[in-house]
Amino acid sequence: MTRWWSGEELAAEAERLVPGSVSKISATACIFKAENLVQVLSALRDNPATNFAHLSNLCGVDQWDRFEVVYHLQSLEMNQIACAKVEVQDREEPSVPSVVSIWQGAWIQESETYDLFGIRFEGHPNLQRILLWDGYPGYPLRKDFLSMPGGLQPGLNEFAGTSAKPEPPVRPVE
Amino acid sequence: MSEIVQSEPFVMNIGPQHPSTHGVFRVKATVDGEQVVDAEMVIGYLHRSMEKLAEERTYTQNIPFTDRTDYLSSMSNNLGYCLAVEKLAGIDVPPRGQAIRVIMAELQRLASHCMGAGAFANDTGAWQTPIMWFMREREKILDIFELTSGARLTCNYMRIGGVAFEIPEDFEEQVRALIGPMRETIADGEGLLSGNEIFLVRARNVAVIPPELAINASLSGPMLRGSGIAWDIRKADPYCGYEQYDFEIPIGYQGDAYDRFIVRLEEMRQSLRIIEQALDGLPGGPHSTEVPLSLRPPAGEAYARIESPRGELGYYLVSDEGPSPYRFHIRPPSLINLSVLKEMTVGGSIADAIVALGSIDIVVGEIDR
Amino acid sequence: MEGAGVQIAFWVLSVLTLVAAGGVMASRNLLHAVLFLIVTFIGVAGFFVLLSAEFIAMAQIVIYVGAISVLILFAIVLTPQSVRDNSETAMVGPAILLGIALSTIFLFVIHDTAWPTTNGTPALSASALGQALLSTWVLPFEIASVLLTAALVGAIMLVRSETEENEDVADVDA
Amino acid sequence: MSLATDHWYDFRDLSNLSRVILEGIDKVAPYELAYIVAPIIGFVAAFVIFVLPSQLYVGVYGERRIIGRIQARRGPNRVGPFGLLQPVADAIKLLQKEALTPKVADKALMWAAPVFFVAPCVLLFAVIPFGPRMVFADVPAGLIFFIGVSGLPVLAAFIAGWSSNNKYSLFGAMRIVAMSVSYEVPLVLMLLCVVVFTNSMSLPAIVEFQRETDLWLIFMQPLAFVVYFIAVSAELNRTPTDIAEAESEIVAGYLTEYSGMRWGLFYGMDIGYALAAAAFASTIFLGGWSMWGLEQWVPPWLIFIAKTHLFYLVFIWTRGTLPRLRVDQLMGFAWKFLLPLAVVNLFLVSLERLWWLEAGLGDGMVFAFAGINIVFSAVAIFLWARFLGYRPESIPTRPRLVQKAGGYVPVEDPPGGGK
Repeated sequence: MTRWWSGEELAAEAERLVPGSVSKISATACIFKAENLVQVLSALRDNPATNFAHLSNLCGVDQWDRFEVVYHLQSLEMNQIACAKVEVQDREEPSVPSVVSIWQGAWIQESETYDLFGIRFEGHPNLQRILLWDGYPGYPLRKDFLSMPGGLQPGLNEFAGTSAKPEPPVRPVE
Repeated sequence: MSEIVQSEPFVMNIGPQHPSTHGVFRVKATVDGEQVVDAEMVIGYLHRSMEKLAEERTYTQNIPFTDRTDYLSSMSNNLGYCLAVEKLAGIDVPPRGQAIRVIMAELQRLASHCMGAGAFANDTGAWQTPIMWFMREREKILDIFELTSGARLTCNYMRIGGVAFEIPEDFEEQVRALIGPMRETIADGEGLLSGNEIFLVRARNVAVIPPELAINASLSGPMLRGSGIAWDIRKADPYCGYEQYDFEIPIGYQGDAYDRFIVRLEEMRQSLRIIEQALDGLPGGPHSTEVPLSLRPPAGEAYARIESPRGELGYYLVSDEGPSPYRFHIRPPSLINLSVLKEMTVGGSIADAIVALGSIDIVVGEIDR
Repeated sequence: MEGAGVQIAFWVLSVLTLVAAGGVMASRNLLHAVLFLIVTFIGVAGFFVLLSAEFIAMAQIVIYVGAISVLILFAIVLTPQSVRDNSETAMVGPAILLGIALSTIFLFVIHDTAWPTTNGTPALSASALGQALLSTWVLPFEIASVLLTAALVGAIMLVRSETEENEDVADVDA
Repeated sequence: MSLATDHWYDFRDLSNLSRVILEGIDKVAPYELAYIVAPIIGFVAAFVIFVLPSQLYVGVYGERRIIGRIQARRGPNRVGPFGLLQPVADAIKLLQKEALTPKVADKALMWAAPVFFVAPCVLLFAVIPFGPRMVFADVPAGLIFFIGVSGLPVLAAFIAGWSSNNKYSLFGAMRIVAMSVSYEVPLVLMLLCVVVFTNSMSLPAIVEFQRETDLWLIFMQPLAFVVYFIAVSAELNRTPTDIAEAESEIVAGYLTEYSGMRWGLFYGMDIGYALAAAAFASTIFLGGWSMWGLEQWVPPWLIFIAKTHLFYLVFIWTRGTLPRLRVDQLMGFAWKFLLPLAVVNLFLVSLERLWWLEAGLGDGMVFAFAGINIVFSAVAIFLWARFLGYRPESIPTRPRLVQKAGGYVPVEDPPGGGK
């Protein structure tokens, strides 16, 4: 069975390798500081105890006040997986160091995250929109991409038909 | 003297409409004569923004979307998504549901590999014959899917907590009737291609991926196993009770297109073994747990992955206790396997590039989502 | 050969050959010129047939249409676009002079040659030709072979790339 | 072969019938009318005995049916009984379709290319002996004629590819020219072996040689037959070597921009050239119209057409079975494999012929030569392939199997050492 690392375990290992790299710890993930992200991730890859040579997954999450970039690191030899995160507060020009230098497999996922979230990955060799065309207005996976009239946001807050209030009319977005 | 006779590199578009791109996928290949000197992929022709759409629908409503990502293996996609939601909400699946899921996922792997191996043979120029043989078997599998779920391609069969319906009465009989002919067809395809001198020179030592690169580039599935890396999530991180079944991981020798092809064929044999074992030990009981229709998983995140026919298919879900996922991310194996496209194609000829692309076994619906 | 059919064939072939030959000179597109040249070759082969020299006619088609024109096509396709087409050139004056001189010589030769006519069909069979080549004309035949071999080797030397040469040097050293 | 009668109802030689018709016309009408009637007779005869059964029913319908059979599907079976009217339906469909010309194409050349492609195909059949006296033009050097004329469609295909102004088409055009240049060499050398052995360049004489010795040249020159088959399928773009039209790589090669009946002409004439090559092969290697005395009882032209169709079936079979070679591998195969074998074979054949002539041996000697040549061909092919590094047994056809997931599993026994 794969060993799923908890946030604390990963944080402890990362602190041992690169002191001062951890910013926050959650139950499932360890949140690193952006400034030494590349350093700690490459240390985690090369360290024989962690050996996270395979970047399983990379994606972004829009948490309204911040963007998270989620990395699922995997070791094929040790059969273990851990979740690392990095947070960006800046919504105008979000920027995260790129990990393409550590894992080549990151470039396509970073491009996709840039395309859909607008997070710039510093050091990415060829950062451009891959799914949408150049000049597409906005970044679709941001939560404020389709702000509806009346300040409503996309996503269900309640199940259809259970609301006491009448549903607001949906008009095309300007 | 070579500067007297020289050729100018020019850009050749392979795709979006091309017989060998398996969908609307485009490779901008810079070629010098017949040699590819640069290759760049252009994707997004089939982008439907599923990750955004999923944020506005309930967890159950999202299952049909997953059908339409990798339309050649909808059962696997259903399964991956349902596993992620179950992990997020802490739902257990009864043993019968798990066994049915395993049978369905393995049948889907067979169907998908039939298409993948056949299309690869087509790309090497074995004009239609292997793919037709494999398609004949695939049709039988799709018939079983139709019998069970009512649909052939977009099955929408898995549900959170189990499967949608009980399997029909003659299901087991039909699946058992399929196994023998399928074995024969695999052996036929192997006899037609694996020892064929032309096929060998076309596929061997073409698009070689060394194991270091395969791991570093996050490859998965037959791409990873072809390079000689023993990695199969069904073994490494068993889900749906895969640990009960006896099967082996096929791995290649040097990571070329030929290795990926023979790995796919062997995987089909192993899938047949799993199906036989699952049918033999099909437990009774309910096929799924009762899950409230208005499912509101606790806040948190979950990443679940399965071994889909194309590799590691992951679903990353974030919940904010709402009725719909706060974030819905698919880790598409086809897209990430494409990250070595340049390494595979540059330096070879156009014909090799086609073989390389065919050996990835891409599905554009999954790449673009 | 006598008869109206032969007369008609002669005039048709003449018009075809001459028009095509004019096309070779007049066409701006070099590829069109080559295609006109092929038509000219075929017309000449037709003349050989009219002269009851079927073997020569077939040799004409095999060698000129099948081999030489393909060679010219290769040469054109492998030439960079800029110098390919039959554009204006500063050599128009000398070319006209040369043309006039050549036509003068041809007209002179045609005028001065006594054209003997014969009624019997000439015995120009393939076996007679072979006998002649390998007995009377054996020395020119062999010299031509050596010349062609030299040309072949020279052509191979011309198109070798530098990497191939380096490989060969390495082979010799090893 | 001496035919028993010259009566018009002796269908063993159809020239009797046409001669009787022409003589009848001569009696009642002016002499010049024969010039008009003769081509009509020839056209009808060619259509009924060759074009209809071969071009339409073996080439279009049969190929699709047989390939369908190979591919576990039905093939055309809707139009008419057993789908027999499918070629007609195809032709009607193609005639209705618009023949598109791209804006940037060289319009004149694009229009002319199908015409150039069709004409030589008709010429090719002029020298093929369908029966003892059934040959349109008995040219003394019919073999050279065939080689020369069969080189012309390559130019037409080049024109088609170039004038389309499409990169795929240009690739197809360059590939077909390069391939034709490469494969003409072993092809001609091997036919030279045949010429040396039979001491003739006339196709009826070669058939006569095989009839007299009661042994087909496929047994006397097996290597020549194999090389001829490979080379001609390369020149004709049949599947193991169809790199000029490689559907999965360059879409349709030089035909990418063609549509409608212009494409139909190329398609039909592709079949026509394959049939011509099959007819030529049955003439040269399979004994032509002779069949060990059977030609006295069965019309020889039927024997000949049956052999042609049989040879064409091999084309269909390979098309339904084999993958396609890469262009550089194909060229390398011609120059490295076929050419040395051809030269060695030519040397051997010349020695045999010289010995035969000098020692004044009888016709029975051909059986000894056949034995020698069959053994030589097998040994030469095997040894030369081994010398060039052909080691099929060293290549694993099954992957390794492991029980436990983990990292990289090194290969203990490196397979093959590469090829």
